[in-house]
Amino acid sequence: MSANGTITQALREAAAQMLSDKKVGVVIGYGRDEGQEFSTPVFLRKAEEVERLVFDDLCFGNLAVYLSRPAIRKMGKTGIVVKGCDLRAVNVLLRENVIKREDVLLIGVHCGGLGEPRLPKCLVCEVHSPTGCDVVVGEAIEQPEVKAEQRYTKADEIEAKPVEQRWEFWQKQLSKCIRCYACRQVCPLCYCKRCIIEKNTPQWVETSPHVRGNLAWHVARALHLTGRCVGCGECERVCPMDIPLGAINQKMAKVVDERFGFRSGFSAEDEAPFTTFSTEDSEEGIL
Amino acid sequence: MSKEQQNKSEKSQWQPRIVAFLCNWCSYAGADLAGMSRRGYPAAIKVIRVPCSGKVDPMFVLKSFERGADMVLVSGCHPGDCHYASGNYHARRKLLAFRELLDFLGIDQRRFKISWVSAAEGAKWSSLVKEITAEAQALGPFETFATMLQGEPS
Amino acid sequence: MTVATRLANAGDLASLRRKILADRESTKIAISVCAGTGCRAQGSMELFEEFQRELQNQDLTDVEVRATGCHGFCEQGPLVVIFPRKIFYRGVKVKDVCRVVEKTIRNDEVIDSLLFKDPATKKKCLLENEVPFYAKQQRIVFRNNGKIDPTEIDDYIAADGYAALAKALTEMSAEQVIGEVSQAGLRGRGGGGFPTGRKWDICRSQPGDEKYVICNGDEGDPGAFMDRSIMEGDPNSVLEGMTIGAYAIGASKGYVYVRAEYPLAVTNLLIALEQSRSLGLLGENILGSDFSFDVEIVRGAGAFVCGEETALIASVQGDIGSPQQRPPYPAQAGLWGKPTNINNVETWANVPVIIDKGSKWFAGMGTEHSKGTKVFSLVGKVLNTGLVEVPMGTTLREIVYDIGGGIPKKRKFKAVQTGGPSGGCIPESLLDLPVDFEKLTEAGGMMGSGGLIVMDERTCMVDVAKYFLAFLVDESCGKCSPCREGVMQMHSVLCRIVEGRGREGDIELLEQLAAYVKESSLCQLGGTSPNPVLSTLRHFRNEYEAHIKDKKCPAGVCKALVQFEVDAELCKGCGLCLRDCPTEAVIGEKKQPHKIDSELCIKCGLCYEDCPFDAVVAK
Amino acid sequence: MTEKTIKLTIDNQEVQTEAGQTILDVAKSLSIEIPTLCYHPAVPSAGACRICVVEITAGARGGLVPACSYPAQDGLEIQTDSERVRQSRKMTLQLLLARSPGAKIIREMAEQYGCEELPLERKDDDCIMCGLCVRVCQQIIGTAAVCFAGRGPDREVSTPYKLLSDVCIGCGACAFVCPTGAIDPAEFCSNPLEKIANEFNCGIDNRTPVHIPFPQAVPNKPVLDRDNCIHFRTGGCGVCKETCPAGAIDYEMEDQVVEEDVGAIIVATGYKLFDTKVFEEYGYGKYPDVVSSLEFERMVSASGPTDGQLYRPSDGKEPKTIVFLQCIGSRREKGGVPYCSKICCMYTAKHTILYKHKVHDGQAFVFYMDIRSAGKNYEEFVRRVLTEKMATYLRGRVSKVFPRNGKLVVRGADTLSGGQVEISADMVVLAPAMQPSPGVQELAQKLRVGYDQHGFLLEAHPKLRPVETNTAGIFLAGACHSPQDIPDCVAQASAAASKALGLVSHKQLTREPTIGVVNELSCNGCFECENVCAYKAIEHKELRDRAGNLTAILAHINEGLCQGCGACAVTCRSKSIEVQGYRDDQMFAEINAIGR
Repeated sequence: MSANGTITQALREAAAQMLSDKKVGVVIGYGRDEGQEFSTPVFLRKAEEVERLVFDDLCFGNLAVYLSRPAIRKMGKTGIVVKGCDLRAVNVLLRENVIKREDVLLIGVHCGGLGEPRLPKCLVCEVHSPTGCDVVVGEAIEQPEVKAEQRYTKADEIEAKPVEQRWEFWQKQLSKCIRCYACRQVCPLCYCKRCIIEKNTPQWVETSPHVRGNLAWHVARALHLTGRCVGCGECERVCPMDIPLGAINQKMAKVVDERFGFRSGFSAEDEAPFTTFSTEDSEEGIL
Repeated sequence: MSKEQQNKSEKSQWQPRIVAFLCNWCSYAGADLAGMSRRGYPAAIKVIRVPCSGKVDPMFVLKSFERGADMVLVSGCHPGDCHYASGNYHARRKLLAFRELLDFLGIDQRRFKISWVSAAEGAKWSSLVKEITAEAQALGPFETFATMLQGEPS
Repeated sequence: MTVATRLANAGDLASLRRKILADRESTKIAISVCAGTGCRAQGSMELFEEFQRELQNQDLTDVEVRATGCHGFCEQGPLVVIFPRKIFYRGVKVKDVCRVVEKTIRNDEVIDSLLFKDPATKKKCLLENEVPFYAKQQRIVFRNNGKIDPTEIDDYIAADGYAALAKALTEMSAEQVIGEVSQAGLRGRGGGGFPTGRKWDICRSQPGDEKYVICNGDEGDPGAFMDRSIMEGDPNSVLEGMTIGAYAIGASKGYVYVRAEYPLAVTNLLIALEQSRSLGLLGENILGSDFSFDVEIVRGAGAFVCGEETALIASVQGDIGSPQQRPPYPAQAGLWGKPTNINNVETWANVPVIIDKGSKWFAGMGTEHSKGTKVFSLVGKVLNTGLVEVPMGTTLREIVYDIGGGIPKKRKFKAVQTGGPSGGCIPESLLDLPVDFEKLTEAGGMMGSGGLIVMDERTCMVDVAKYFLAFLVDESCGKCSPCREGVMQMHSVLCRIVEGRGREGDIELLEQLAAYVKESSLCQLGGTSPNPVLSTLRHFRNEYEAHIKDKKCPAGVCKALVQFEVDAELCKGCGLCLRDCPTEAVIGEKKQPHKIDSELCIKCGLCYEDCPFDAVVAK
Repeated sequence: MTEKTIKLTIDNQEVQTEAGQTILDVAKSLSIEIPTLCYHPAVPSAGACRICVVEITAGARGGLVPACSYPAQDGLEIQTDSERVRQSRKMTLQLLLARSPGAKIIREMAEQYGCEELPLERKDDDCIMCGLCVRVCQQIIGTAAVCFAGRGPDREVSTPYKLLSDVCIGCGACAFVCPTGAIDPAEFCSNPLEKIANEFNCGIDNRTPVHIPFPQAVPNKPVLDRDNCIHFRTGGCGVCKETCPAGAIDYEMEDQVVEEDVGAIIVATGYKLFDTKVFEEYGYGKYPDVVSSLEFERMVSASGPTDGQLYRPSDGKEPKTIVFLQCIGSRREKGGVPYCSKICCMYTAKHTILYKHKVHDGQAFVFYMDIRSAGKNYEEFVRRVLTEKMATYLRGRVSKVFPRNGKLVVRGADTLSGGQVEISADMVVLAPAMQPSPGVQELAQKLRVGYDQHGFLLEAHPKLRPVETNTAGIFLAGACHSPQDIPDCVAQASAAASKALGLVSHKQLTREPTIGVVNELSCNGCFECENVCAYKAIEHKELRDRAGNLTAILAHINEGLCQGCGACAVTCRSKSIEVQGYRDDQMFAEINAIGR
């Protein structure tokens, strides 16, 4: 059996264990029915259903997105299968009081990287082995050393362009946006009851898919994710129009890293950069 | 007249439109003092009073550009002097990060200015406004943004 | 000294005494050489060693030579008394020793030249008690002086030493001892004359069990040396007296405060301490009784003021010797704040005799209020200088003339100064005054320590007063303003008078200052310091007026006021004054009347003093 | 000893008191005056000077005894003022006068007792050998640095072998108790206590570690200066504790931080004077006779260090010519302050009048730029100074002040006569600029009150709210706001007081309505707003359904605390918080208005 095979088996046992002991109301994991070209999330309520659990290198989705859903919250304590990148998102949710640590059972999975070819985020992944979980399955994977400049390659690439070209590039990209809000739906950190888009007194962002509104929308999303986005890459992956949304978030992650030495999601107790200040922050550029 | 002259003459009568968000306790009072001590400054500046520089939401800046501002200025109290203790510190952090985002998206950073003017610095206010108005004059109208605004939804 | 075996009880003491007496047949010949400081200064120790060598040479080994304490007749020193007959040789020189041994010791012959010649009767006196100096005396405190060797405790025990202590410890209670001393009427011999019995009783009645007794051997008065002679000559009597006193008062510790200027007294006292301790007569459980008492010697630092009780206590405690305001009196809070009883050396020395012979015997001597005897140090212009112990009531005339042998060089008696610097001068008119505390004080003098300084016509009373004030200016502790300032001012007035700069009103100023110092001073040094001035003013006011008004010094002492001239009729031209004069101011031929050149004359007074024919007169 | 009571009569007054006291104590309790010299309540008595002698007429061995050390006993009859006592005291004083003619206390007492000249040998030694210094050093301080040396008339107080003492802790207790001031520890102490300059008198005189800061201090009580107090430096002394009848001194007391919840704060931190040492040309700090106007004020003040007498600090003589220099540091761009200090012209005019009263034949000059006498009756006051020739006013600046044979030459311009003027003066008085007290910037930042570049605090509005600041509940009064003289300060103080009272007298606080409000429909309960709120105004509000179980915990704003800064509004991603008066729609309306 392949490495994933053993993991699947271990996952099923852990899930069965939890469900039979009534420790959790639901276990969220990945399932793979025939004919699907990637694993979809499954919600197991009873021990018998654990057979549906599977772990292979197509389990892209960030299951943390379901933790903030009221329906799931109503099911009581939740078990969830988390890869390293998913766990970073869970940490942000813990920090923002969306869930309480005692309400969630983390089943960590040692993940060496998914997708053929490897997803870009897995190449620079620093969290192959998740920490702080309740249960961990799979063998520990040796963690390669990731240098700082490797982290924000997409953003660096665009930033290298001169300002006019950058403007042209983004005008072209953003004009493609059809405002389907898939990026919002898939992002675990976009859990607002009523998104700024739905506010019309006053209307912060024009809702028509015109580049004017699109720019405002993507600026708003970038600002809302500054110092929170953990770089799970889902928004870019699901964007039907293939807009390089990850680059914007990577740019803001780079800004926050360089200016405040802050990287999101590594602990549930850290302070989001925009909710605090330091008297020593740089004044450069202020008249 | 040649195009440049035209542009230049156009530019010479053209008045840039600068939106300035002034914190009520320091910069707004400084501007008030400048007035009281009869110090003139160009009318291009359009002042919006806010309780604190920390109250200026980056989206206001974007909205100002959307509404045709050629330059936006946010001015507050000197660090340490803020009437609300830490308002200007939060503003500094958020607005400087936002300016990097604008730059990343290709918007010219020089069109978004941040400054500290205290209630007693009437002189500094008037010289600051003269300076940024001249720069706005030099930068000329914010065409790139304007074209984007008129463009048809795709 | 026999091997020191500790005496377990009074019985042991008595048997030891019997044993000592048995060893010494009374008929054995013993030579007693006076080893008091006075005679030592005249070479009596060389005499003593010579006697020892001579006896060795002539192998008269069974003859004993004894260095004893002061015999009293210092004028005639060095003195030798040969026992048992008590032949009295005076002025013995080393060269006389072989003669004395040869004749008197070996062949019982008397050497006439060494005998004392009584100037009045021109007869030679053979025995000690025939000498007029000793005849009128009654030696109680000096009972052993001159007889025993002070460094041999056996001698003292042989002379009934420590019998009184044994009697007190075994037969008498503390109250009985105090009763005896009170009935005896013993009064303080230091100068105050406070009844000793009452003093002990006050100290005894104070609460607290830690008490001290102190022997005041400071003896600061110039010219007084009786305490010294007692401490040197019979230290054990003082210790026995103190032990009895301590038993009576309930003190466990005693101190003897001796002037550092009395080294011999310190040495003899230390020896006596060692010997009495080894015999169990001092220290733990004396004579087997449950009474323990020990004594320590403290040497004074040379301040006259430390004669005053509170200053003495301060000195013993190691502080500066300066008096404290009283009350509280030392009996209530003295040494280290504890009840302390201080008595003079002579007072302590009287105690064993009183206990031994009983208070009635002691009260038999002396006057109605002043009982027992008093030792006087007779000095000054008197033939027989020395220590005189006479019963209270003896008149001054008897002391000065009968005992003292009158005034040398046939000069006229002028006055006698009693009580040292705190005392006063008594003129010739009061010579028949019986000596006792009350009488002397009435006459403006004071019993004081017992110094008797005889002055003849050639003594200037103003100069005497100045001398004593000068002494007091140096010795005042300087603590209280009246004594520090008042005495110094009085002294400076007297200096002016003596230098011929006396002014009208000086006498009244002196009287005013004297009265003020007398009543405002803190201690008795200040309180009594005006006495010399007051008494000289009272009896010799004319001399003061002479000095002030006529700028003259009748006695020819005050240099600034005197001019020496030679009376041509009287001058025999013997040339004595010419030879003596330090500045060759005297000119004249042998056998011709001499003259004094007043320019050169520095008025030292040598010619005036020495001229056998009194040819030099003071103008 | 049992607490027994004794009965005795003093000056025919019967009194019953407990035993264990001295006659002096009992006399004091009957408020009978007995003179003392070598007595001090804190020091064991010695009965040395004998000035306190009283006469015992019955009950003990009669005669004169010192009241300070003789114990009051049962049945004593005492006369404290009999002829015999007066004579003795008179003679004691005659003798002490002969010894210490220079001692003030002896001279005074001698006069009191009518002493006349006696042909006594004169000395000139201030020390009357009372021994207080020796006793306080040995028995109270416990150092025994000084003691008596020698005996009789040449007895003196000294250190062993007259060498510098290394045990003396320089506490000055001996100088404190010395009746004639004859002893000065600086002469024999190897680590002499530096003299402590009296701050209130600008260091003209000195003060002791325990002192009342200034005559009008409120409360008018002494304070203990720990840095200079010997007890804290070496553990010795402790005299103040022993002599304090109220037992008010406790060395263990520590500073306490007192936290007080107050409704209003009035800042009245006053001013300090410009340090004119920086202007070398005037020579302040270099030449002793160049003084500041505050020092001059202290010197001419009756309660000042020199009891109102004017002395030249250099040689103590009375200055016959005096020059006042105005605007030293004020109205001066470089090196000084640009503003006018407002009060110097008036107090200098006052000083010329005071100088005229003190030194009738004195000559005063005033170098001025313009006389600013803008108060009520101020101009008339200055006019009087000119008309009555109190001083010669010279319009012009002074270029240099330099010494020349004992005098100070003041070289300056006289623009009215157009020439240069040189005045050789005995004393020069500078009128320094007024500046805010040091440390007022830090205070302002703590109180979040604005201040200008000179450090004067900013009023909310110069015309409308002159005594208030931008921070509600904090008011200003006096020179901390700007250079002011006393009338202005008093007026401002009463204004600030009434404003404060106005604030705290109401049950409710009226305040700006511009505070934040939470829209509970859209709040996600992430509480990032709580992290940015500087006033802790965000509270956790629990929402419960009808059955009472918790449905959500949302943010809620406390109206009392919220100051309306809007930080939370910007941080809130779901825009659930808005600041009244600056709502998003209102802001957008303004932006749109500008846009058209």
